[in-house]
Amino acid sequence: MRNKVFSSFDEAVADIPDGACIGMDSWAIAATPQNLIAALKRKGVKDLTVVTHCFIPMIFGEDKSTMPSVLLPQMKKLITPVVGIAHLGGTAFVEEYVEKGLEVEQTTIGTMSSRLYAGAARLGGIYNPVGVGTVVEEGKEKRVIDGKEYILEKPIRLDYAFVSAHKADRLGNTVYKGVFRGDGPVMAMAADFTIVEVDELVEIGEIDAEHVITAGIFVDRIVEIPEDGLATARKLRELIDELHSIEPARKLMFG
Amino acid sequence: MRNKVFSSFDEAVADIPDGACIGMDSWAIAATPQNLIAALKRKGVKDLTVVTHCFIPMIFGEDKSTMPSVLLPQMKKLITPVVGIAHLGGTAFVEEYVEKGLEVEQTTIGTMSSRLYAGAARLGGIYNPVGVGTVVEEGKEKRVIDGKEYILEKPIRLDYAFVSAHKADRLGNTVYKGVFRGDGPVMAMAADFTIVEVDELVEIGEIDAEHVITAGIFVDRIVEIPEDGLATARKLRELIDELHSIEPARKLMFG
Amino acid sequence: MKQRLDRNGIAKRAAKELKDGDYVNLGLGIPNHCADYADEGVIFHTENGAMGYGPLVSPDEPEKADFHYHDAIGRFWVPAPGMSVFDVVTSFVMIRSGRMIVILGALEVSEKGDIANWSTGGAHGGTIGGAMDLSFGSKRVIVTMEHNTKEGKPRIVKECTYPLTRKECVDLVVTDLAVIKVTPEGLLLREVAPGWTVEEVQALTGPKLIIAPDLKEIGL
Amino acid sequence: MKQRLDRNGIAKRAAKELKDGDYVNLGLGIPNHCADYADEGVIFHTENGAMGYGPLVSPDEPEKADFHYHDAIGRFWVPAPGMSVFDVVTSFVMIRSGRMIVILGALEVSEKGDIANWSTGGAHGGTIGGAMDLSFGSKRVIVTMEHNTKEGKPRIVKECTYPLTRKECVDLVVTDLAVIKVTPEGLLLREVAPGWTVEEVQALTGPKLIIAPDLKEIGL
Repeated sequence: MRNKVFSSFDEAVADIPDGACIGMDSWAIAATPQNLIAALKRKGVKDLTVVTHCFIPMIFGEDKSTMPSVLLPQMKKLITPVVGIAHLGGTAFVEEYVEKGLEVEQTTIGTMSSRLYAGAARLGGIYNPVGVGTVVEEGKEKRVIDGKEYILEKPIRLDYAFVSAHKADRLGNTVYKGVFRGDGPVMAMAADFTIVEVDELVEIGEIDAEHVITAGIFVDRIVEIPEDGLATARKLRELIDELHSIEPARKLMFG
Repeated sequence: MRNKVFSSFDEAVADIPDGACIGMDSWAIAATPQNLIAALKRKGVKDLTVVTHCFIPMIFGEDKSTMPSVLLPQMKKLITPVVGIAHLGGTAFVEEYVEKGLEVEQTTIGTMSSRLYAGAARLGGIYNPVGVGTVVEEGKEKRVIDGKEYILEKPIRLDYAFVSAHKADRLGNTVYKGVFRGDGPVMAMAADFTIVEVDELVEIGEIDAEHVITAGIFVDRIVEIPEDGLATARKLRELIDELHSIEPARKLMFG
Repeated sequence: MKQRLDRNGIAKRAAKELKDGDYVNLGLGIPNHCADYADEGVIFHTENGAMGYGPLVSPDEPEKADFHYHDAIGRFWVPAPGMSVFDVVTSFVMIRSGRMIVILGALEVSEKGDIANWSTGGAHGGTIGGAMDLSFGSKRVIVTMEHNTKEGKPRIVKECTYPLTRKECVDLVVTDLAVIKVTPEGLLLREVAPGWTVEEVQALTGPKLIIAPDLKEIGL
Repeated sequence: MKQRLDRNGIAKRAAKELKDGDYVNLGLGIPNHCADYADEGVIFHTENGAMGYGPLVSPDEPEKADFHYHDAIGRFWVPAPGMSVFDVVTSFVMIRSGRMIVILGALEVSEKGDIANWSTGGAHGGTIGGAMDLSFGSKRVIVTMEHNTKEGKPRIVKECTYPLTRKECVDLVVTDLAVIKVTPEGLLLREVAPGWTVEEVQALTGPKLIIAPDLKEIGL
C-alpha cells in the first residue's frame, strides 16, 4: 500500500513551491485546515494564490486559531467571496497589501463552488447566471443563451488543496463532520495534490463505503492532528468559551 | 409536515404530461427505477424525452425487469451515452423508432453527468474538453481557451427525475446502495420534480445527517416498493439465478 | 397608536409568509429572527452546508455550542432529527435550483424589484458572499428591512444607488411601515403599520405606490 | 517457439505497468483480465461508481452476486474493506482529473496515439459510453489489443479509419506481438513476442516503427 500518512504538517507541505495556488476552505474558524496553514507560514513560501470561502482578519493569536489571513504577507493573489466582516473592521486589514500589489478576485460563493467543480471536471469555462447586472460581470464576456444572460467564468484549478476533515483511513477515504465539510470535497477534486488534516486516522474498513465523502483517490497526504495541534476539540472548546465571554460575539453567535 | 409519501407508483406519476423530459438512471438492470417506469408505461403519456445512462433492449419480460426501453413507443427523444450493447444486437432495436422520428442524442457518460450538474446549478452551458476531434463535436460550437479546444455543451434540465434508491425518510432524505447511486443524485438536483422509489421508507432520524446523499429538498415524492413490486431483493435474486443459467451471460457477468 | 414595527415585528410579519414544508434560507440581520416566529414544519437551510437544523444554542448553555454546527454567520445551533449536511457545491445547487424561499436584508429595493444588499460602495466597502446566489435562484425572494435610513431617506427607491446584488428578483418587501408586493405594474402597497396612513407611507417611499383594494393594517 | 500471445498473455504484460497504489480503470475485453495479474495494492475503479472493490464473483458461487455490486460491464464483484462508492458525477471527475491509469481495448491506434475504440462506423454501429472520458483525462492511457484484424490487417495504422475516440492520447500499446510506446518521434518498438523478428512485426504494422536500442522479448 502506498503510504499517504505523514507524521508532521511541515513534512506534508515541504514541497510546496513559491507561486503555488492553494485552496483552503474556511468559514471563519470552522472548516479551516489550521495546522496546514500554520505549517505553510512556517515554511515561508511566497507569491501564493489562496482560494478560500472566508478571508477575515485573525481573531485570536496564532496559538489559538490560525486562519488563511495569517498568510497575507506571503500572498500574491486572493480568490474569495468574503473579504473581511463588518464588525471586525471590514476590508481594512487587506488594504495595505492591496496597495503593495495583492490582487483580490471576489466571486460569489456559489460561483466559486461551480468554478471549482469546473476545474475538477476539466471544463474550460462555464456560463454562469449569477452576478449578471452587477460588478461581478465587469471585464468578463457575457452571452445570451436561450434568452437569458450569462457570464463566462473560468474554472479554478488548484496546485494543492488543504482540507480539514474528521476521519480518514490510510487509503485516504475521508469523512467530515457537520459544516466542516464546506468546499473540502470539491477542492480535493480540483487540486493536483490534496493534503488532509484529520481529527482521527482510522484503519481501513472502519469507514463504510457508503459514507465516504472524499474518496482516497483524491487524497495524497494525511496528517492526524496531535493533541497539542490547532483545531483540536479542546482548542475549539476554549475558543467557544472565550467568544462567549465577549459581549458582541455572544450576541452574534448565540440565539 | 408536508406529505411526500405516495402509496402507489401510478399516483406518483399521475400528473406527468405528454412531452415531459424525464431522467431515469439505468445501468442495465442496476440503478433503474423500474416501478416508476412501469407506471409511466401504464399511464401511456407520449412524446417523452428520456435521459438515461444505458438504453438497451428489454432482456426479460416486464414482469421480471422493466427498463427505460419499454417506453420506446412513447418517446420523442432519447439522450444517452449507451444505446444498445453488441451482444444484444447493438442498436437494431431502436432503428424502427428512429425511422419513425425518434431523435437520439448520444453523449459521453462524463459529459452527460456534467450537463446534468450544469442544469442543476442553472448554468447556461459548459466548455467541455471531451469529444474534441470526434463525432461528438459535430454541429456544436468549439472554442480554444488557454490553448485547449473545448466543445460548448448545453445543460440538461429535467421536468421529472425517477430515482431508484435504498432508503428514504419521510422528509425525503435519501441513501443509496452500491452502484445503484449512479446519476440519481444529480438527476434529483437537475429536476423540477423528483420521484424516488425506495426499498424501505424509514422514520425521521434513522438516517444520519452525515450519510444523507440526496437531501429532502430535492425529493418531492417517495414510494416504497411493495413486496410484489419490481426490483425487489427477491426479483433481483431471481434475475441473477436466471442470468447465471444462461451461458453467455454467465461468462460475461461472472469472473 | 402610530408606531413603526420593531425588528422583531418585521421578522414576525415576514415569517407569516412561510408554510409547513417550505425550505428557507435567512439572511443576516432581521431575517435571522424569522425563525423564531415561523410555523412548525418550516425547514431552514444554511449555505455553509446544513438543512433542517435544530434550535439555536442559548447564551445560557454555551456548552451545547460546537463549531461543527453553526449557520453561515456563525450562530450555533444543535443538530435535529431529519437534518442533512452537505458540501457547499450541493448547498448552492439547492439555492440556485429554485426550491427555496429566501428572506434577505437590504440596503435598497427598487421599483422593479432590484436589490442592493452587499455593499455600501467604496473600494473595499463590502463583500460579495452568497447574496447574489440567494437572490438569483430562489423561488421567492422576500426582503425585510427598515423602511428608511437613519437619515430618514427611503430605502425603497426608483433606482438603487448602491451596488446591485440582482435585478428584478424581489417579490415582497416587509418593512417597519409596510408590506409591499413587487408587481409588473409597480409596487403594490398591501399593508401599513398600525396608525399610519397611506399618504404618510408614500411620503417616506421613493416610487409611487399602487394601493391594494384590500389594503389593511399589518397583522402579526 | 514463435507464437502470438493469447488474450491472457496480453493482459498479463499490460498488468506489469501497474504498481501498488495506482488507481486503474479497465475497459471491456482484454483489459478486464489485467486485474487477475496486477500487483497487490493496485486499486480498481469502475465508472458506474465504485473504487477499490474486491474479487469477482466466481461462477461457482452465484449466491454472492448482487446487482448493487458490479462493474460497468456487469461483472459481479464483492465489496472490500477500503472501498468507496459514489455517484457518476464524482466517478467521472476521478476519470477526468488525471489521477487514473486506464487500460482500454481498441479497434485501431494511430502513429500519433489516436485511438478508435467505440464504433465500427455505420449509422448505429456503436455507442459512445465512457471511452472518450477515459481516454481524455487519465494520466496514462494503455491500449491492449490484437495486433491484427481477423483478416490480418494492421490495427496500428498511420491514420485511424474508424470513428475516433480521442486524438493523441495513447502512451503504450500492448498487443499479441509487441509492446510499442507512442513517442513524439513516432512509434517505438520496445518488446516483441517470443520468436518474432522486428521485420515480421513491422510487416504486420502500418506505420514505420522505431526500434528501441534495448529491444527485448516480451516478458510476462
